[in-house]
Amino acid sequence: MSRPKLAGAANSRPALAPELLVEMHDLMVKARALEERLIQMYKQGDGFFWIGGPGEEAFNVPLGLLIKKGSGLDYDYLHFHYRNSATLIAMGEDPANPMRQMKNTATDPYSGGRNFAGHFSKREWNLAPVTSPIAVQYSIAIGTAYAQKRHGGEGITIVTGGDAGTAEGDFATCLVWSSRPGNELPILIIVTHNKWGISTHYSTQQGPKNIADRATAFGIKNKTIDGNDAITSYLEIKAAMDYVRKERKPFLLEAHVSRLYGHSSADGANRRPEEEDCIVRIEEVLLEHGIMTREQMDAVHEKWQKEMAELHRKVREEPQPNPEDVWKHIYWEGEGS
Amino acid sequence: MSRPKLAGAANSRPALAPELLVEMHDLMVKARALEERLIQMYKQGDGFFWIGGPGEEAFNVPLGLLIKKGSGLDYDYLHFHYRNSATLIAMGEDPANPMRQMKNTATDPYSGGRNFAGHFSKREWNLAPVTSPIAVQYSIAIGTAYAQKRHGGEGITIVTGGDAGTAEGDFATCLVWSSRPGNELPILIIVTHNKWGISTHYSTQQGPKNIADRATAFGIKNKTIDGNDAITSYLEIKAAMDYVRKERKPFLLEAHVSRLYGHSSADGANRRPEEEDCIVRIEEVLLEHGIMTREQMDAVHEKWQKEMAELHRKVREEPQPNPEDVWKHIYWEGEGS
Amino acid sequence: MANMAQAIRLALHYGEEHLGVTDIFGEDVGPPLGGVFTATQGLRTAWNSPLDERGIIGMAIGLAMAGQRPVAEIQFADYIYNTIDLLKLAGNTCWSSNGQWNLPMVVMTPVGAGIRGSIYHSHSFDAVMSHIPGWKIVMPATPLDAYGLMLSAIKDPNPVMFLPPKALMRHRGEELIPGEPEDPRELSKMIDAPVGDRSKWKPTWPPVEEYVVPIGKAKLVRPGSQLTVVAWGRCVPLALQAAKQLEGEGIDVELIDLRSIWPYDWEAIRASVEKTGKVMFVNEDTEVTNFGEHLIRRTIEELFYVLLAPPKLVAGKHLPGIGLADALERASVPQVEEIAEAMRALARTEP
Amino acid sequence: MANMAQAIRLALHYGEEHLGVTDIFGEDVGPPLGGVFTATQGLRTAWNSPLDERGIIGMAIGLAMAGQRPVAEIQFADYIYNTIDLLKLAGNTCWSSNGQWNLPMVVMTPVGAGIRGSIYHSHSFDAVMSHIPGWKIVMPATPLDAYGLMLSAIKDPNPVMFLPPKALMRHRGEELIPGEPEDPRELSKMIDAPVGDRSKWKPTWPPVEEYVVPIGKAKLVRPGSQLTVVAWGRCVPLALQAAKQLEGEGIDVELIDLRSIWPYDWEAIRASVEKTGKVMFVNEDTEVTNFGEHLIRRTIEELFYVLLAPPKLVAGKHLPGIGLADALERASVPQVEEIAEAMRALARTEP
Ligand SMILES: Cc1ncc(C[n+]2csc(CCOP(=O)(O)OP(=O)(O)O)c2C)c(N)n1
Ligand SMILES: Cc1ncc(C[n+]2csc(CCOP(=O)(O)OP(=O)(O)O)c2C)c(N)n1
Ligand SMILES: [Mg+2]
Ligand SMILES: [Mg+2]
Repeated sequence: MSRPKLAGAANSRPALAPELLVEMHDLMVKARALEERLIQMYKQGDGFFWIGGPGEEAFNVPLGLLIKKGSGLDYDYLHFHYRNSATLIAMGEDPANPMRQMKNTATDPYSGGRNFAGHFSKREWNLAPVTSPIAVQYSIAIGTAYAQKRHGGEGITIVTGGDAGTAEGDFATCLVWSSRPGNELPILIIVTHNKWGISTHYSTQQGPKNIADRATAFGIKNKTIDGNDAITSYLEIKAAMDYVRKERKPFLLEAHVSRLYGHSSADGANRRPEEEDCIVRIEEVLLEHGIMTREQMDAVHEKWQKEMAELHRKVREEPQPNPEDVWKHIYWEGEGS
Repeated sequence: MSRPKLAGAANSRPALAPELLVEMHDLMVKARALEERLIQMYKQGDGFFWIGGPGEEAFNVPLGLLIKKGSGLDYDYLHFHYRNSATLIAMGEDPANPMRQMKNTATDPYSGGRNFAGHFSKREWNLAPVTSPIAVQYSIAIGTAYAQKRHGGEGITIVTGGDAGTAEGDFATCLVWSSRPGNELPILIIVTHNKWGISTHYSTQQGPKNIADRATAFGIKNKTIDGNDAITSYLEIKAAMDYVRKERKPFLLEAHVSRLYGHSSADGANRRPEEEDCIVRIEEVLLEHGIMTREQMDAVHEKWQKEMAELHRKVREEPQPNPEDVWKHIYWEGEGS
Repeated sequence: MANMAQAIRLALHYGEEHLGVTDIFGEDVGPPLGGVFTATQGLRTAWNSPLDERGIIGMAIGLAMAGQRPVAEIQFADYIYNTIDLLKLAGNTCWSSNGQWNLPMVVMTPVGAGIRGSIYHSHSFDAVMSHIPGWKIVMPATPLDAYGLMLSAIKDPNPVMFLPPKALMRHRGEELIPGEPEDPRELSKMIDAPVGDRSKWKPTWPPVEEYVVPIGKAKLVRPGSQLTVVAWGRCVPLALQAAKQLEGEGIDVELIDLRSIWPYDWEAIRASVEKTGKVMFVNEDTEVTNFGEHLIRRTIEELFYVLLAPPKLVAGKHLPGIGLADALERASVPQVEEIAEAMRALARTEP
Repeated sequence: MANMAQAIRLALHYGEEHLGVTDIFGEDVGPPLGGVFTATQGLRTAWNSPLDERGIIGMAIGLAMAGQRPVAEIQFADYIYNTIDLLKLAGNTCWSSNGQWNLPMVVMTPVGAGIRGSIYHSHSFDAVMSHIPGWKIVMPATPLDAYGLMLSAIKDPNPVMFLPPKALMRHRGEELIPGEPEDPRELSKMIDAPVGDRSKWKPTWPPVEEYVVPIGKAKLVRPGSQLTVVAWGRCVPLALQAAKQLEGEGIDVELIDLRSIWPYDWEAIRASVEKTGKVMFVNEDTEVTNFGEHLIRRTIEELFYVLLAPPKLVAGKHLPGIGLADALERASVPQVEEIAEAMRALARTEP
């Protein structure tokens, strides 16, 4: 049995407290276990289609931890794309819910069995419905950000999307509207750059060396970071968020991440060995600094895999929607608005 | 009667030959006289709506002179907006034709009395139909440019549009598609920046100090120039065009220009004294360098005003379209394609 | 008597002051212009946007998500066609989220021909819009209806598309908006921005009152016994003129202004057709896959056996655009004569 | 026997080699994927574009202006809705320029439900498209028709919208494309890209021949005497199944596959309705302002007095989306049973 290395043995201490690293690791592994379970559900016929975020945990978990979670203008508004499961897990979401959506059960709290996996929506957390059309969230996010600009306080708007989608006009719309002179918006514009749009490599389609550079002409602060490094991610997201919260101005953060199981079930949802695994990366740090042992980490993996398998069994038994449900919620059925 | 000053009396010689300056002046005045006549036509009830380019002559005339005019891939493809009359005049267009469109006669060669003033189209000159929807020409121009990239030679694509319109996603589309790695397009992307979109000032809506800066992130060469200076315009258009023709790569040229008669007849089409007049500017140079006298220049104005009045009288008599003409040209009626 | 642009302005003012409207925005909507049709002059919450229709609709959706009540304008319906995906999204957000999110937003965009607007200031939008579920869609034909429908649109917790006909924007109504001064010159002095420098101008608002035209309720414009004509937007006054022409010929037309495209007042149509046995639908959108064709289908489905003649559609011709020249425009969208002729033919049809 | 994806691929190959096609492009259209439905694998002129539908349509228009012959793909029709303004522009360019410019371009975009595609992989597009003048619009229901219609689309000097039904992409036809090998396994070996590394793969093209399905010509799928059913796209095989079910009940259905939405084969519809006196239109687009309603209007206008029953529409429900769960999808778009039931009801109707 290996023992933790002495903390002093490492070159320099990690920039984040050990407890936080242990928590982040736990959430990253949990999120990964969820996604791997979702893929398994697909492969076992417990769902028609899988798309999700395995490979983005090092970025998406700290993002979730740093979000000001709640409802209304004082909290962060979230306009995510379909790879943000780890952010939800870090925010405390019950992993049974993504499974419900995967299996399109009537109990799916995001869409009632209507939408694809990864298409979250949670109004109590200001989480806008994830949309299938790529990049439209960039055009919509300016609206919540504008309301928050007027409202003041510390609530901000956070929007995420992929690299290929920045070719859509909506991404430019976001830059234009976020930087109107005198109306600069408190918006954190995120691009998770995994180098791919389905089968098409970024380098074959887009000229910008860094996508973040596109913000410069608009006077929008920006940075490109290694999103596979959980510590870097945490620190850079925090710095960017602090700026947006305090200055009430936009920031564009581009994070390089991995697409660990390909695009979606449409291209097989199999592990891609050529992609770097951010969990391996944080585990190296944890090991090197003697924060966790291999055994401890293995136990974390086991715990969550077991938990996910159990949840899967439970969700499998939940009811499917009824045909007449299609007529519900065409218009608002709630109180007031 | 004043005499030309001796050329030597000026501080330094203009960077363009006197003959060219005289020609440019002549064309600028001719284009201005055309636009002022079009406005008069509107005010006299010989047309329902006026929009056009008075105030952009110092930029648009040299543009017209430098275009490789003709039909097919070896010549320049032109995707203009509705303020490019001076470019057409410099290319040798008969000013009766814009008047025909103003009066929506059946003889209007651009649209057969169907479209607004300034909405030119001339296939023999590779001049694509000017569209009313702002900025869509930026999304279309990439197509002719791509064909020319493949074809080789010296033909390029030229697209123009206004400052406000750069907020549309189509402008970003143009930047993205013009700079695809390995597929950089031979396209001269022009923005004529008059600071206004109808009643809305640029400075209230857009962050970029120079619109041209937006090209930088894409690796697209770019420059912002004073488009009210005819000599600067000529030299900078030529430099940009030479680059695009030879290197087969994109260039974004932003030119500051004046909107001398407001946006359109919708806001009165009256002379705006606060806007600089580029003809006054070139005339100062011509005078200062003794290239033309005030009298000679006055004669030019008079000549073209008279000519335009005559053309107006002629066009006024031309027939209007017939009701059944609406059914023509829904589909291609020509030979082949 | 306010014209339609003024009526909309008054409704938006009422909305700002009493119904929680937070943002009235779009291209040239704020000062100094106050909208290309002056419909947003002097409003407290009006502001100018970048020239970007996708941003405008996206902003409206986002504002609505954040609990605001926006009224967004697309300057002309002709320029809304690059936002259809966002309109569809606004229409499916409540449904897709299984009822979690609602979007209390209004989009206003002037529609139709009749202003010598040529190809890109003449588009109708009711046909395409009616094919987008999740929205409510209204189209006033009088200033008072514009006022009352705008109030309903603002109050509705769902996205509402408000389609004022361009050609009617300057038409004066015959009814006073509650609270409006009797003399239109007085109204103009109070709320129309001056020509020239407006930087110091402020409107004086008349104390307009709540007046609601419920969404989904048609209006009987003219009762009649021989045939039913259902029109909307600019075609309402045209059909009314035609109906009046026909009076002298002994043809008695019942004219219904649909006012709401979706949901629409089927009961009003049904009751009238059951009485007359003959029906004609009139609108200026192009005629292929036209909303009037939906109404014909429904009529056929539910009223086939009371019909005394085949239902008729009078609509815009299936053409790529509306030409600028007078003859071209007149040949493209319904004119009084064409409507009157169709009424005559329908009246004459023997079962 | 090729499936529809293969048939399209063969047609595009024929187009590249014999009809001057210069560019086949769109998201993931080029190597390595060759299209999300494999319809563009191995083609010489296929290339990948940025993820930008507006750029794709703009590029196609520009290429066509420059004398090229592009076939542009929008990956799913669900994602074409931010380009409607550009589609309208493509449709009015010839008309607006008074006949100067023509745009020989094809846009291909897979439509419809039936692949468990949830809200954004289930959209139909024929209704909205049919409301855009200046285009021709085709929708194949079999691989051979896909082949023949694509050849027509490529040859046409005007913009043509090619709408293959997603759910039929992998369906094998019953007819051979001229020049296609008899054994589908042989065809697959020749033209289907291998799983795994494709960087060195090249297709071996069978010597397919010119075979044209004229735009505007419907197909009689099944002759019958009692009622006419006009369907298109995925509803053709569904209606055929339903018709076969009804054989045993003594109901004799004539089934017409419209194939071209615009221009459409009115003569075929007219002749059949004159024979049967009863007609039903079946398609999966949502039912309000649906192209089938246009056909009903025309039927009513021209054939009212030969009708023995009110014409019927069977179409998608007017819902904001198609839900992922089986029950939701089945409740939203026409299924065999619903079509059969509608046929029964129509057959039973007594005049
Ligand atoms: C508007 C639109 N076009 C096309 C698609 C099909 N599509 C789904 S994901 C995808 C690639 C997205 O790539 P990127 O933006 O880099 O995000 P990633 O999936 O890599 O996270 C495409 C083309 C879509 N969903 N929406
Ligand atoms: C898509 C679209 N939206 C709105 C309009 C209405 N409109 C016509 S011109 C104009 C302003 C254009 O400003 P800019 O791009 O700066 O060009 P300029 O007129 O100043 O040359 C607007 C908003 C339009 N024609 N097209
Ligand atoms: Mg990506
Ligand atoms: Mg401008």
